[in-house]
Amino acid sequence: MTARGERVASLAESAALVRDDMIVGLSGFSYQNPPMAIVREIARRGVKNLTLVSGPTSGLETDLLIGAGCVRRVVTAGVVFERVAAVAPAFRRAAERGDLDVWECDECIWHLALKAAAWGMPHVLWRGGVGTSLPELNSDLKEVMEEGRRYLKVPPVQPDVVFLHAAEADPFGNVRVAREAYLGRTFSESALALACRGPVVATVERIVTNAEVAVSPERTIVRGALVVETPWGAHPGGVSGRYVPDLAHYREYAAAGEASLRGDPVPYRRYLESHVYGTEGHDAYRRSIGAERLDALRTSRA
Amino acid sequence: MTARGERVASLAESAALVRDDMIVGLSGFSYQNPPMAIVREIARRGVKNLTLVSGPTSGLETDLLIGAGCVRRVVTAGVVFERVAAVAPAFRRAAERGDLDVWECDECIWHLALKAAAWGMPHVLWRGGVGTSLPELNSDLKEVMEEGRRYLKVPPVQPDVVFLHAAEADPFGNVRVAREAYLGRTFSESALALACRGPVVATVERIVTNAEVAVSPERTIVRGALVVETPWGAHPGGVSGRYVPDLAHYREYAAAGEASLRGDPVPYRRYLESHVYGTEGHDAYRRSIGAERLDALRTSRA
Amino acid sequence: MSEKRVAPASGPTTPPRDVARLLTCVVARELRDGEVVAFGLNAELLLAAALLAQRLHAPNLRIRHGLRIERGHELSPSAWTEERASRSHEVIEYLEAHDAILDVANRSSPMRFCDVFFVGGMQIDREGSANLIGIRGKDGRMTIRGPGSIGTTSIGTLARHVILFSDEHTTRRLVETVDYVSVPGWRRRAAAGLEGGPSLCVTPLAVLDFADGRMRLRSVHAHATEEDVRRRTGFPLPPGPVRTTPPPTPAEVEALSVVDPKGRLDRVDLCRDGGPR
Amino acid sequence: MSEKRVAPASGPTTPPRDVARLLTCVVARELRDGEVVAFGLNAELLLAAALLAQRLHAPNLRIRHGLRIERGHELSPSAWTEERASRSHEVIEYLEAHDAILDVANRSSPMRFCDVFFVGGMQIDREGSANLIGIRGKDGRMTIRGPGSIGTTSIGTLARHVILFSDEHTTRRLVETVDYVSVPGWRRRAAAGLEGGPSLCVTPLAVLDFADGRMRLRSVHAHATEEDVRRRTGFPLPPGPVRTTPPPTPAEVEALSVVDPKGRLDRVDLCRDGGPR
Repeated sequence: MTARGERVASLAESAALVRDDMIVGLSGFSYQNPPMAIVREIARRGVKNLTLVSGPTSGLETDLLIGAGCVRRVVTAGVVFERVAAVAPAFRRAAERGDLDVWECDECIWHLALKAAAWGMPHVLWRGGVGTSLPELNSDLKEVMEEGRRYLKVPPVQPDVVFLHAAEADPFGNVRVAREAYLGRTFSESALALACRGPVVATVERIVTNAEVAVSPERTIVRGALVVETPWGAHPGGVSGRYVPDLAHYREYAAAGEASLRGDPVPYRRYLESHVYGTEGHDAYRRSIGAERLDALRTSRA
Repeated sequence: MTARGERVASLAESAALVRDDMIVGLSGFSYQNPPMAIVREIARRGVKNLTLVSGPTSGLETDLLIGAGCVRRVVTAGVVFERVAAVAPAFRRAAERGDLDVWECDECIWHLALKAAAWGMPHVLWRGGVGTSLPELNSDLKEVMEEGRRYLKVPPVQPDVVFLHAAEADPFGNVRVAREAYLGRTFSESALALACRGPVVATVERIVTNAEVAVSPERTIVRGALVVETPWGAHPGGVSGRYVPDLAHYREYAAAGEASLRGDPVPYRRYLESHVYGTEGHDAYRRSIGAERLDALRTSRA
Repeated sequence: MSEKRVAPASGPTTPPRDVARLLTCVVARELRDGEVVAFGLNAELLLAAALLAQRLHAPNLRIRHGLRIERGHELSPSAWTEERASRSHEVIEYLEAHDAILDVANRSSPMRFCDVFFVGGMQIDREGSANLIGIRGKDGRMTIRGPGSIGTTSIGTLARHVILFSDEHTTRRLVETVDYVSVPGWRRRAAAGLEGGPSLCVTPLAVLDFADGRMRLRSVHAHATEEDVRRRTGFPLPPGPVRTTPPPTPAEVEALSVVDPKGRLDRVDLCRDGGPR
Repeated sequence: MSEKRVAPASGPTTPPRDVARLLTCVVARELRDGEVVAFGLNAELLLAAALLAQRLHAPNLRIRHGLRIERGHELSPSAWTEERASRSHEVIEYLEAHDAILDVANRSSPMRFCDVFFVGGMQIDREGSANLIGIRGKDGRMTIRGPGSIGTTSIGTLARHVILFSDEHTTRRLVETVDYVSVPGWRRRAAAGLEGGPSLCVTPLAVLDFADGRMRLRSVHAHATEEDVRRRTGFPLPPGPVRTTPPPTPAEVEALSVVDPKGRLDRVDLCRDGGPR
């Protein structure tokens, strides 16, 4: 019997899928599961004018690419570091300077736009959000009357490529969450993958065998992905059931970003230099953080 | 601390929720999980002009209510007894005589109509089904052009009340499937409950404690239901992970129905007399089938 | 080979199960590596074909059986069955609930429902439209009610490749124009702005394909005759040389014995003689 | 009681945590038996309030904390936390994936997302609209970028009851008219064909409610003064007698000690003095 084909890739070849002007989907709900290793790799490649589809409420994966100058537009319900910064700093700065277009939405509308793409619909009509500023702020999200009621006409949003980070995958592209995953079964990883028109890349903490994955199919959230083994690939974000976010690192990042907001670009440049441009790849990044600090973030299995 | 309120009901009071002309959602995908005990109870009450929303591909629960004269309209992708009858007999007879309106759809469009109701949408646009006879057969399912492409404009379908049968529930209305449930996690039970404008009633094989339900929340498919303990409540249908369909009973039913199609109404009347009108309630029905025959249908847990 | 007349070998020497095995091979040969194949009806035969393809030339074929994608080595009981045993295959994917079928409509997603989809019907017509809805009487009204379109319409409209499968080959099944359309064929698809159309129609007597959106005879099974096939088809099939459907190869025969060790294919319902006139 | 002037008890005798506990009681009293309450932000305080209500008068209150409905006795860590321990509560419901939030929009379904929903914002205005989007400069452009509307807009539009919650009471927070609308208040809802509007606005200094779609003062907390509250509100509040917010009852105090044995409420961030002028 012929062998099944594996779908294992490297970080570099995965990041090379991204070209200027693309629509890029990124996993990451607040602090959880951002594909940071690939985000740093994309930032190092210096691509431009990306549209990011992230969230629904997003965090550092989005802010860092904005801060690195790769992004022209974001489709997200918010960019926040809860309890660290009410608004993520690079997002705030770029939006306030007019360097960034924001598709103003909330989490439900974000999902509806992906659903419309996944389902092949030209739009969906939604009652949530009538009477708000969203139609004023988005030229393609208008209020319409239908059978005497007002609705928002939500257009499809379709990523060209999607990157996500998860606990595990097998070599055949079956990506799964940790058994101890936090809320619900998943966030928006499958919503992004279902809407995508092109490849889906999963960086994972660990590649496991197909046999392991097959015993618990309910944990598999995405199938057919390209898989890159990338331990600590979400750092400083957390991975549900594996490690918690490194909030001290977020505070350091936020302080640097807030200095930029106050007119001092040096700390943020220094952050990018030491954590993105100055590290040659993910292994170098991990070494720069240090094994001891990383180990201290592990979720106890108790 | 005040006690939580229980939501346990009887078959009779649950069936009394159904009044003439209502839109009634029924679980049951082919042979699996039809709420037959409540269906027989509804038939005994002699309500009229129901619209049934069942399936997506439905079976005996739909056919029996049609045969008992309770139904004016069905919203279903098909009424079949696979390997027993290509078309369910009462459905076939009523449709051919013009006594029954059929909302002609397939399984995806059936779900979209429920989604539109659950999501509060005036319609959804869908590419599947353009170029077919569905727009010709349904006055409210038209083809429209949108941005140069053709779509079916699918209207919402909202049940007034939903009945489903499942393996277990706790007294607080949390309904769950057997661990060994057949395909996927559930069929359309949650889709019906999410769209419903009124009460959701679950007949279950067994009422279990809330503590039991809480350890495996992933098995809970519907919440907030009224719960009726009704062992063998799906018979002659099967319950995923509990018992298989009684195909001999289906063959008996189909033969009676097919006699009607050929012009002999006696066997079908006799069927209704002995299994519906002539049995005073579900306990009497179970006795009429016999414990030995029922026990032989149990799914082995091996 | 193309000049060879089909032998009229329709005697009792070809047992019914050999037809099921032949059709299994015919279908398997159409499935390509890396595809997702989905089917609802005729599950035993089509599942056997998919398992056969996986063993022989399509190791990355994914098989969607009902709402599940499974990986197994043996033909399992069909979806709705009296058999009590839980099926032995590895489930590698399932849709959480039936409505998740909507989420997998995007055919460019790696999680798409399928690439190849099998459709049957009460009627199949010359351009490959299928009808599960009903048959019209002379007055134009529906006089015979069909089962309903079940899971065929949307998937059949949206799938990349549709293969028609019929368990009989009769003029009532293969008609000039279907009375109602559950799944559109070539012309109706074009009129609706959809590309392509069904690629094949497999019956117990023959394999038909499409040229310019109309059915033609690709091969006739060894136990049937071209003449019978043409007589049993409700519309003219273009003339021309017709080959015999290649019989199972030794590799296929061997793989079939692995895929179906319990002889489930023996019990598949097929009208070996094409069915009632 | 209604004639009694609010005592200016804003000295250091009222420690901050007592404000958190008072607000917990204020919110708990608004929650009714059988409802589903949902919140995203300010999770510790609102979760404590819901647990308190469950113990005291609403045993069938269901608590949606993020995407989960849980049942516990103790205040747990909030959604995004450095705490490693998995939370101890019984999860009795969760949405399979975040997009399942769309499925629970039907508020007459027993599986609805919520009945009561808490909303905050950078600005809250007189009619109860909330803004998480940004602040306009004098030229009308957005000069201060807010976080974005996160999970508030659709749920806030569709929920039966919205309660506004603010961790400060300042003229920059409580404004005449919000610069952008994330969640619409009374007039905007009416204009959009939606019934009702927010029922309450809870701040560290006072409880405000609505009459004819405009905010008015319902009660002032004991550690604040009516004068200060009026001065710190960016729009006129109708005159009239104002009562003191009833302090925690003995039953509430006792239940709070069960709900929050580890003193998590002590660490809730609230501007006890209302915040910067």
